[in-house]
Amino acid sequence: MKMEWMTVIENEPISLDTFKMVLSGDLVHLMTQPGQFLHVRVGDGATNTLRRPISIADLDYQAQQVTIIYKTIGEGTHWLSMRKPDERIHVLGPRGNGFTTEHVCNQDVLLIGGGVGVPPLYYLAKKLTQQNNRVTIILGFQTKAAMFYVKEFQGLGETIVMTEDGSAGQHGRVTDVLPKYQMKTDLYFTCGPTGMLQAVTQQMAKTPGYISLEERMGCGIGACFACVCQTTDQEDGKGYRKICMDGPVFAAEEVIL
Amino acid sequence: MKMEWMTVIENEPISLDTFKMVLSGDLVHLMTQPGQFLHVRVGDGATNTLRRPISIADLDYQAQQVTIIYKTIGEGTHWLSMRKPDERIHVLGPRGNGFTTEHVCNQDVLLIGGGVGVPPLYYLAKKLTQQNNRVTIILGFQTKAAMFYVKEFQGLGETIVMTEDGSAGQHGRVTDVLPKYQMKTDLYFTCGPTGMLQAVTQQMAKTPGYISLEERMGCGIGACFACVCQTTDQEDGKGYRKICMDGPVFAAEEVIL
Amino acid sequence: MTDLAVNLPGLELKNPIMPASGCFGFGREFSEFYDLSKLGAIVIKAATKNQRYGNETPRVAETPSGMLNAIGLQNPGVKGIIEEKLPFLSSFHTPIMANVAGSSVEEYEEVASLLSQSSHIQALELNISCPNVKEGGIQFGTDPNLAAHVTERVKKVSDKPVYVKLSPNVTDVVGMAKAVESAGADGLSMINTLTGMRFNLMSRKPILANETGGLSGPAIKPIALRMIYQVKQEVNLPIIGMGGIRSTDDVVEFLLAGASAVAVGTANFQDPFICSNLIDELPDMLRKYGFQSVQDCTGKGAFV
Amino acid sequence: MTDLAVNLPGLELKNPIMPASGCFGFGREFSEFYDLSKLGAIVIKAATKNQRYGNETPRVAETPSGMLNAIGLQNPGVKGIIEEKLPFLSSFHTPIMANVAGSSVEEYEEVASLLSQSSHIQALELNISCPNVKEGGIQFGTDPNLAAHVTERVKKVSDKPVYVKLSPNVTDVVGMAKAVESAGADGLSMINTLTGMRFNLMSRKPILANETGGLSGPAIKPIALRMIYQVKQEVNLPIIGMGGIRSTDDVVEFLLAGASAVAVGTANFQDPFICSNLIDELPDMLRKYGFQSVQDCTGKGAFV
Ligand SMILES: Cc1cc2nc3c(=O)[nH]c(=O)nc-3n(C[C@H](O)[C@H](O)[C@H](O)COP(=O)(O)OP(=O)(O)OC[C@H]3O[C@@H](n4cnc5c(N)ncnc54)[C@H](O)[C@@H]3O)c2cc1C
Ligand SMILES: Cc1cc2nc3c(=O)[nH]c(=O)nc-3n(C[C@H](O)[C@H](O)[C@H](O)COP(=O)(O)OP(=O)(O)OC[C@H]3O[C@@H](n4cnc5c(N)ncnc54)[C@H](O)[C@@H]3O)c2cc1C
Ligand SMILES: Cc1cc2nc3c(=O)[nH]c(=O)nc-3n(C[C@H](O)[C@H](O)[C@H](O)COP(=O)(O)O)c2cc1C
Ligand SMILES: Cc1cc2nc3c(=O)[nH]c(=O)nc-3n(C[C@H](O)[C@H](O)[C@H](O)COP(=O)(O)O)c2cc1C
Ligand code: FES
Ligand code: FES
Repeated sequence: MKMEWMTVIENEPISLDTFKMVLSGDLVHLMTQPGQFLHVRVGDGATNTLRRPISIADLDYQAQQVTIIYKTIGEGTHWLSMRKPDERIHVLGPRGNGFTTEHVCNQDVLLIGGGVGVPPLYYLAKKLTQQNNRVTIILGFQTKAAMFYVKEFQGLGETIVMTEDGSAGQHGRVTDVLPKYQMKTDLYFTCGPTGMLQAVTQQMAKTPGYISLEERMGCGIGACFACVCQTTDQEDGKGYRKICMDGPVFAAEEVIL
Repeated sequence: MKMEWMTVIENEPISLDTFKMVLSGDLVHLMTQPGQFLHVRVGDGATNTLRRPISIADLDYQAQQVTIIYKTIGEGTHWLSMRKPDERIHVLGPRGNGFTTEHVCNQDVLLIGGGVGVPPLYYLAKKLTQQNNRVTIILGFQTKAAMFYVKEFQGLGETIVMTEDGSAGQHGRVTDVLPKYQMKTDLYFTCGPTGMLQAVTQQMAKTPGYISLEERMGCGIGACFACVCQTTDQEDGKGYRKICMDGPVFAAEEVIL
Repeated sequence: MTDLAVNLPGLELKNPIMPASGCFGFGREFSEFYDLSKLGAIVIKAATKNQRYGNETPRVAETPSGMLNAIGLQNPGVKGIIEEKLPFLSSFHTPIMANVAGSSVEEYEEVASLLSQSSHIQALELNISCPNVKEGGIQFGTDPNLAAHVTERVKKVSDKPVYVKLSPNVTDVVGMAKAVESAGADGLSMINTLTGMRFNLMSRKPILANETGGLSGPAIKPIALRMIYQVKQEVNLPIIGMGGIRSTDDVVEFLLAGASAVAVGTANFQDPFICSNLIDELPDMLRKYGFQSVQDCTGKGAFV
Repeated sequence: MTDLAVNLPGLELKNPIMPASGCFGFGREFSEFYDLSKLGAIVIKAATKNQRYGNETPRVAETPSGMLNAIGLQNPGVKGIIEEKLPFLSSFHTPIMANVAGSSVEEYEEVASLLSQSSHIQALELNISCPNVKEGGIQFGTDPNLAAHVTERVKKVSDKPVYVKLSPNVTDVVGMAKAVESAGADGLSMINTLTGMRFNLMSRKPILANETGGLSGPAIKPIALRMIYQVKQEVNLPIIGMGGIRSTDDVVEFLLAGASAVAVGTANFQDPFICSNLIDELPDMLRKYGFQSVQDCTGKGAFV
């Protein structure tokens, strides 16, 4: 089973233009890694030709539920925001390779998220704390109204909030506080806009880390070559990676941003 | 006010692929003539470019309700059939000129309907009986399973049912029994497939009558010239009529079928 | 204040929104919905020399996010239009552009000349691209030499600005635009419909009596945007953009691609108020995307 | 029993459904969804002489009932395909058609010659119509002489049947079809994508890094049907039809228009099982419309 009509359990706004949706279905048992995404069909099947990739934000195996958090930016996410409990949504997934956490124990781990890059870090933080890591979380938002899940993250580790307009937390960007944490970090994970990822990977160049990329997708399963990025290694046989299949999570030094 | 989001009160199958939908809204007060139609928007607004014309089958001014009866033949009517009570549907209308009944009193009137041409005759029959006409109704259906509203019509006048496969009523077409009623008819009204209309108007050539036409429509308001038909009168200034605006009801001898 | 005004040859538009030819009749039906004085301009249905009945029905069919039409230029003839249709329309305070069609160069000339003499008309739109008329219309629209020729001849007999309406059914739309530019066109209208077809599965016949028809609506929007963008880079004429517009986002997208104003066709059928609504909503939308005026937005989507 | 089999040059199809080139990769990803042996045939992604990275991202954008793509022929090169991709695919019991691309006649020849020597390949599809490659691809597809020339040269070096994939971005598709017919083509694939464009309103830039891209999906279906219908009347070659197919009704419509078999592209992205489902549903649908076999249905939509 690779896809399913999942049932909407909950779909509520949690901050400015941001919704939390809980879905239930058998597919949940296949969802193993934080950082994997669901390829969600939107619209009535006719108008919208392409599915929308949305990250897994949280999982509850017992209840067979998966949580996604999405920002309404266009037609597809707007359509998602209109769904009501008990409606069903067609989900293909889980897709991609997420954050590998198996061998990460007893370490100082830094999570850096920006905007809609924040959701996948939540389930990641949960997993990491379960494995006895000390997790520090830096979250960047545009403004106070756009903040979400801060309390949830605070329950898992030290959480620093940055807002671009200074309306909450500290004034500035995630990279402004990175120097403070850089030295006491064994490993970092980051997800957010490309500009942020570039800045973060540069500043954290000496620390092993993993980044999660976004790109416009066609198939979401590795067949159409819509979502490629180039490898840093010039000698790499293929020279590229497919974000939907090889990623969306890559080692920080593996691909060119 | 020319259009409105009307509320679905009821939407139930009443026979093979045939649904009855009751809509409520202020627009009902503008609906005056049997034979007028509603130009109904289908789909989520994006996929389906064109509205669907559906005749008024019954009206209840007190409850502000209009009834339509439609057959699910394609995308649009299928979409209609999936609507649930309390959902809202965007309706433009009433459009067109329907059956004029003002001056029809104390006459022997024959109504001849075929398939989805039957619905507009119901409200017409009601009006005519209110005005003390003696109404006889001939209804043609494909087969027994496709029959609807026979009982309702029987409450209004003698009702003859014809089925093409003989599974109910008499075996044959509406035109098979016309000769029997032809002579004692002052006026007839008919609605149904073009082939039926041609046969009926030929057989009833000596009796004044009105026919309701169907054609694929664009605008439904007289602007796009999608729905024209030619006049029989070669001398007619324009030489054509727009079914959506001048019709859908015409005097039997006015237009070429 | 967001400035919606656009000045085009012959057309002083208070806003960039006008109904597209053939989708608004001669205005009367829509005047029952809103005050037509609100419109940037009105483009009326194609005029031919003589009255035409057009094609047999069915004349329209729905397609995914679009529709096909094969009306076949039904119209009362140029004299009928001038006498019966223009007086009513001229009671509104909005410029009128007349759409000129024909089967021969002579017919185009004659129709254009009569229309340009009418004081009610501010500009002509030369419809060399109607795919639904067999006798020749289509050739003018797909051959740059013929297109230039008919443009030149019409320009000679008309003292009103002439916009040439381009067909998308061509290999090289830029070549067509250049040809009519050098022939003296004052502006371009882009795009007309793409030739398409649907079949009725039950009857096993083409749905349209005319077999093929013109595809319009949102489905063709990306093609219209591409053509406008390409032409804007190489041709120095104002472009009235059209093809699937149904929202203010669409309007802005056409402006970015290079349109100076836009026309709305098919969307009038789903929502008769569409043009009026777009005019109301446009100022906010322009502001949202950081534009002070419509003119400010035109062509801003080009890489520099 | 409804007979789904179709015999085309080089391709013995057990049913008329195959994935379209570029929308199915080299099959591996879809083999995780269903058994590829079920397919009428498999058309693999375009091969060029050398490995290509293709265009910058973003490479896709959504449009009303369609999408734009500008992948830019990313592929491991013809040798890479033959060595790494074909062995896996040949484990399925279904014919394979290879899509041949290039920037010069010589490249087409070389790629075609290598592919035609592979025992895993049953036919070639000559992609003279990719709109996303700048160096020349597009010209072959829009100029009948060039198209005939490259077809002739490829036919000489290939002992497998050659299907020529036509571009819809032309004034006269029938002329193109006739040109490649007389150059010896064994069949036609129709249609490739239409060139289109979208803009990002916030960034005021084309969404695609390549600016323009190829429009596919239901939006283009009426154009594909029209072109297939027109070509079928005048050219005596089997046509593999494509353009927006996503239901068995669509399949029947393409057959009526004149296609002998069909390819499904974009619809695979929304539903990876689409080809498999269409194959399951087709017999009932053909019966519903009164056909005994696929062959019985081909071209039946023509007025006689
Ligand atoms: C691996 C991955 C995980 C993601 N996880 C999340 C998440 O958890 N929460 C969240 O809010 N967003 C997430 N995104 C971004 C999300 O996919 C887009 O915001 C969404 O597709 C926009 O769709 P739309 O129809 O609302 O916007 P439109 O702009 O109308 O979409 C048009 C097309 O562009 C694509 N598109 C537009 N923006 C993006 C984008 N930023 N990334 C990829 N495709 C885009 C859409 O998929 C669609 O095909 C993720 C993206 C990727 C690639
Ligand atoms: C004045 C008028 C009154 C009508 N009243 C009724 C009624 O009361 N009950 C009823 O069941 N049907 C009625 N019809 C027919 C009804 O409009 C069509 O069955 C309906 O539009 C089919 O839409 P669809 O999307 O299901 O079919 P599709 O075939 O998917 O529709 C595709 C397009 O074709 C048009 N179309 C298809 N068949 C017809 C048709 N027979 N007439 C007009 N347009 C068509 C549709 O409007 C649409 O634009 C009426 C038609 C007209 C013109
Ligand atoms: C029913 C209909 C009739 C049309 N008639 C004409 C016409 O007479 N002259 C003309 O130049 N264009 C005509 N067109 C083309 C439109 O003006 C417009 O160029 C095209 O439909 C694309 O815009 P849209 O997608 O907004 O409809 C017609 C289009 C439709 C749908
Ligand atoms: C992402 C994508 C990649 C494509 N790549 C190729 C290609 O490599 N070679 C080719 O001949 N056609 C290519 N095509 C065109 C398709 O094979 C097909 O002709 C077209 O998309 C129309 O069919 P559809 O609407 O079902 O997608 C591609 C289409 C898409 C959407
Ligand atoms: S989206 Fe198709 S390969 Fe990644
Ligand atoms: S449907 Fe447009 S004129 Fe009748």
